[in-house]
Amino acid sequence: MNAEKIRRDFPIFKRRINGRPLVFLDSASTSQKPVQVLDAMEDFYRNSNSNVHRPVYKISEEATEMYESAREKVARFVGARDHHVIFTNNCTEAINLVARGWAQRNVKRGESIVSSVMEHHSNIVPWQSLKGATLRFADVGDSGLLGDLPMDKKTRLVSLTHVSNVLGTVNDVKKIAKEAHENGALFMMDGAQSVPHMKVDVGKIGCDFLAFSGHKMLGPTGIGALVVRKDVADDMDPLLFGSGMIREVTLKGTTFADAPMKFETGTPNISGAVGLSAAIDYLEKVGMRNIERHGRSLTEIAMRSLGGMDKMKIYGPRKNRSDVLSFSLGDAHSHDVATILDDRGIAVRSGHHCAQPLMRRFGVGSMTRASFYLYNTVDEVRQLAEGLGESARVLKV
Amino acid sequence: MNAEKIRRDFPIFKRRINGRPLVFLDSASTSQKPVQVLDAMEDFYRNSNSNVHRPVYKISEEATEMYESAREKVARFVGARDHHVIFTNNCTEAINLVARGWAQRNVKRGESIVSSVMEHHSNIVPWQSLKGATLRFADVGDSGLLGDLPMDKKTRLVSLTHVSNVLGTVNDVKKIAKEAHENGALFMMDGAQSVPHMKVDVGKIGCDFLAFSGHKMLGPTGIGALVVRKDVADDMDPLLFGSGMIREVTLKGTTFADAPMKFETGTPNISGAVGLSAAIDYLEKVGMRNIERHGRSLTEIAMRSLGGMDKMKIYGPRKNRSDVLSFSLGDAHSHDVATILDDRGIAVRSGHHCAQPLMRRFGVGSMTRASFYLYNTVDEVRQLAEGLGESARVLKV
Amino acid sequence: MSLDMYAEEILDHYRNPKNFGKLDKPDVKVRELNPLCGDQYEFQVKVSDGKITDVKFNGDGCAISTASASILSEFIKGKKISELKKMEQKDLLNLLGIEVSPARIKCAMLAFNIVKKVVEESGKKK
Amino acid sequence: MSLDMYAEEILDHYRNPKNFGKLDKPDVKVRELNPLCGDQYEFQVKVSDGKITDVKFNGDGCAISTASASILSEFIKGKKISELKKMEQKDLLNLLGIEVSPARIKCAMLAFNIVKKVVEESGKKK
Ligand SMILES: Cc1ncc(COP(=O)(O)O)c(C=O)c1O
Ligand SMILES: Cc1ncc(COP(=O)(O)O)c(C=O)c1O
Repeated sequence: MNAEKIRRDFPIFKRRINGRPLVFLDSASTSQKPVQVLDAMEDFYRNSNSNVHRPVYKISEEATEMYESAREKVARFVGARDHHVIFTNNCTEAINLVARGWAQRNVKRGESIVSSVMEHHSNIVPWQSLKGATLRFADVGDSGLLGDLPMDKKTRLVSLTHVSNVLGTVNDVKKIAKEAHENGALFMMDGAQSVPHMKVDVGKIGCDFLAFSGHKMLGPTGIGALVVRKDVADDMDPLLFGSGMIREVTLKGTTFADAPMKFETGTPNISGAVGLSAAIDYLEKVGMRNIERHGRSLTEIAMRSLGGMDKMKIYGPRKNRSDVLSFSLGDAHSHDVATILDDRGIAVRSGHHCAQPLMRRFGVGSMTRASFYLYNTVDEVRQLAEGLGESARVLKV
Repeated sequence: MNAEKIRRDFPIFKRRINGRPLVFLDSASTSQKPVQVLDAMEDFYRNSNSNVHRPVYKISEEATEMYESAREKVARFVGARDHHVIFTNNCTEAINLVARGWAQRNVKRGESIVSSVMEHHSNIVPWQSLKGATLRFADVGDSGLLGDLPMDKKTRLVSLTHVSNVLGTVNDVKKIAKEAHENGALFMMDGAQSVPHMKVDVGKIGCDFLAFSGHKMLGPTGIGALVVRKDVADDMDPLLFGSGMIREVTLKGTTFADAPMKFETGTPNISGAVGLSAAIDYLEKVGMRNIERHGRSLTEIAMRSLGGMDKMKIYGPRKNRSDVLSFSLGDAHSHDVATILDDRGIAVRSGHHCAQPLMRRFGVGSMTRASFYLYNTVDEVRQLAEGLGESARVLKV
Repeated sequence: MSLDMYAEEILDHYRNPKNFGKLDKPDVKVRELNPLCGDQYEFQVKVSDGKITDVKFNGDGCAISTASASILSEFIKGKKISELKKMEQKDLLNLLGIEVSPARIKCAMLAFNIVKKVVEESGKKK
Repeated sequence: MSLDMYAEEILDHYRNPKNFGKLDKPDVKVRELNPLCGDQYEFQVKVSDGKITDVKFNGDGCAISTASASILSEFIKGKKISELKKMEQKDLLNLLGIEVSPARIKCAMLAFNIVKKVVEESGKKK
């Protein structure tokens, strides 16, 4: 894998910030897009743009075929055989569909849902919004590893992230799925940070639900997916109601279409699905194993070079971690560090990373985070370290 | 307004179907996109792509500015001053937000919601999904005009379409809003078919809620909006829960952000908003009055030329109608008519148009529908009439 | 060219469908709807000695779905259930004798799916 | 260049904020959070004769928001409430004496918004 060559497919890297090339270290928030993805969407709009699902004329036949084959591609990409793929707006909406569609109906008062302190808000707030169910949180150790799951026979659902968007922790989801199933609970996996960065196979892991977003995996904004076991989907209500998800509508009432249609309503984000499909092609051409290896290797280099800095605190496990790296530079505020890095064209994220419970767990208000992807280079890691040196000087850390 | 000149901005019109130019008469389903809209999205992805709302670095500043100025542009476009603009996936999701977020909380058992027989499924099924509220339907007359509203002091919400997507009927929404308010009810307007085709001003009409989709107004798929009166929004729950819509998250519970953020969660469709903003620029440059006049004039020409055909039945009002035209050609099935037209590159819609109650009202299973927009020409109307002549011959009508 | 779908024979079946109507006391009946377009048919059959001895269908749809229903009704009448169980999509397409465009394949398959269910139900009737 | 925001004076206020802490029995206190970043401050003041006679603030945030809070606390101390009511965003930006980048304007404005509320509440205390 050659990151220098890959970069050439990403037009944004021609961009200059304050006269310097953009060093984009915020892919965990959203990834950049290769020209192949942009071209696929252009092509759709220039040649086949039309609505789907009720096609009679040629271009709507094409649009339907493009939309449905994107669905099949997503299914293959995550190893979904006994699972439906439901397109959503993003990962967050996918989790809401599980909360509102499945949990509301299947988790009774006194029964519990297990989540954790390392979750993204999108995997916490939907469960809090449910009436009846008790919400339990697994803790996180000082080293960033997931603690024991507070599970018992009344647990109906375990909803955990595969990879922490802050700590880079890679949870042992196969073991968790097994444990959940042994307790009679289902396992919902937040794949927002894993699906873009490593090979994820819902069959092998044993996910009953998998949620993720296209925009973090080279795809466009506005498209995500919920992958759900087919027999579980039979036991699920729709989250949204309207056209497309119906079988027959009368003034008295409505019968619903079969899954996955039942769970998608209104005109879908067709170009979004087309773009996501092209993104998967791109990822598969590079190879998920290569992408994972590259990300881990950059992270190791970054840990070594940042780890040597004065007053630098790095969060998360030392080993077996994904390609996000959060840290604090002395008592400097993450916003100030990020602003000084931005001056050199280095884009990192600052703030609470939509993980306030985790911030509280580590006794901080915010962290600075660098995250890597297939287009990042060792030289960019070096620039990050240099920029942090300057941040320390400017902020008198 | 010069449709021939406008067409040149729409790359899809270079497309050939069976060796003939595409005659696209299905804009009521989804519109084609001008190069200006495609370029705006490209530009976003090539230069500023990043996540919004928590910006510290340069390109995320730009992305946030683009996303939020799209929101302001939508607000201006529909005359929203005392209203918030909430971005959604499409019109259907916007209506669901009203159902789940406002009506679920404010319409008590025994109180009613008034809709009509001419509504799109997306303005029927969300209300059916509510528990408690009674749903009442205004009828539609033989001429396609809306009947009396079954309203009383227990009516809390009147939810009607501005323009019928089948009959082209333009409802007197200003009067309806007034009537609703006099009864102490709110007025929700489905603007899916009006906002793209005429000047809509929520202030002047007196809408409490307005829902519409970007993809029907030259914008991309995956973006729509709910426009909601600010004080009404104070009385509304979110539809979806997660990141972005929060103020503070703890393991015990969550406080929400202010509107409109409270009603949008997860990473939004940023490029979708950017595309919609460019679409509004395009529409405003051509001028909404011109677009409306052009559509009405093509519709009149079509009514005259189709009206003269043997065994042709045209649905909807004779006068004061928008630019959709539904009809039956003898006992021929709409799919067969559409297929024969498609053979000549003419794209029309067939089927129930997501309006099964209306089909039943007119005693048919389906209709054929031609719909016009700013890029359609008189010559295309002529081709439609010719194609229908051939359909009659082939199908032995 | 999609126009080729409207062959003389297809239109004949459409204008004058075979076995259209209802049976007196059917042993099996199956009704199905294509939710995308609202087309729907009901098939009714009589079963005896492992055979479909009589068949009628009713309902409403386009030329392609009607012709498909009509042709299938002719095809299954008098046939052994065990034989009909082996029927595949491509057999129907052969029977139709036209090239069905991808947009219309669902129309053609509506009656096929109904007949498959009819056969299955009939099998249970002994 | 955003680096220019980190002027000597700003960093001094950040490292050694003025009026940091709590008052014994404040007449008014207002706490605000920037939900986008989690930064938050509480301002406490004593009011008498239509004047802010004492002020302390506490909380946590970045250099820009801390400096802004510190500078504002100095500015309002001893001032007439009627005068403070006229204070606008641009007055704060003048006080800060730096060019705040659009990305960080919310940081600067957190304390400003709190102080606006403090002034309003104090007005009611007369
Ligand atoms: C009147 C009306 N309402 C609602 C909708 C639903 O729009 P969308 O599919 O974009 O959600 C449509 C689209 O066909 C419509 O015509
Ligand atoms: C672990 C995790 N879950 C969920 C999400 C939410 O994704 P989206 O904003 O695309 O809905 C994110 C995105 O930051 C994430 O990192």
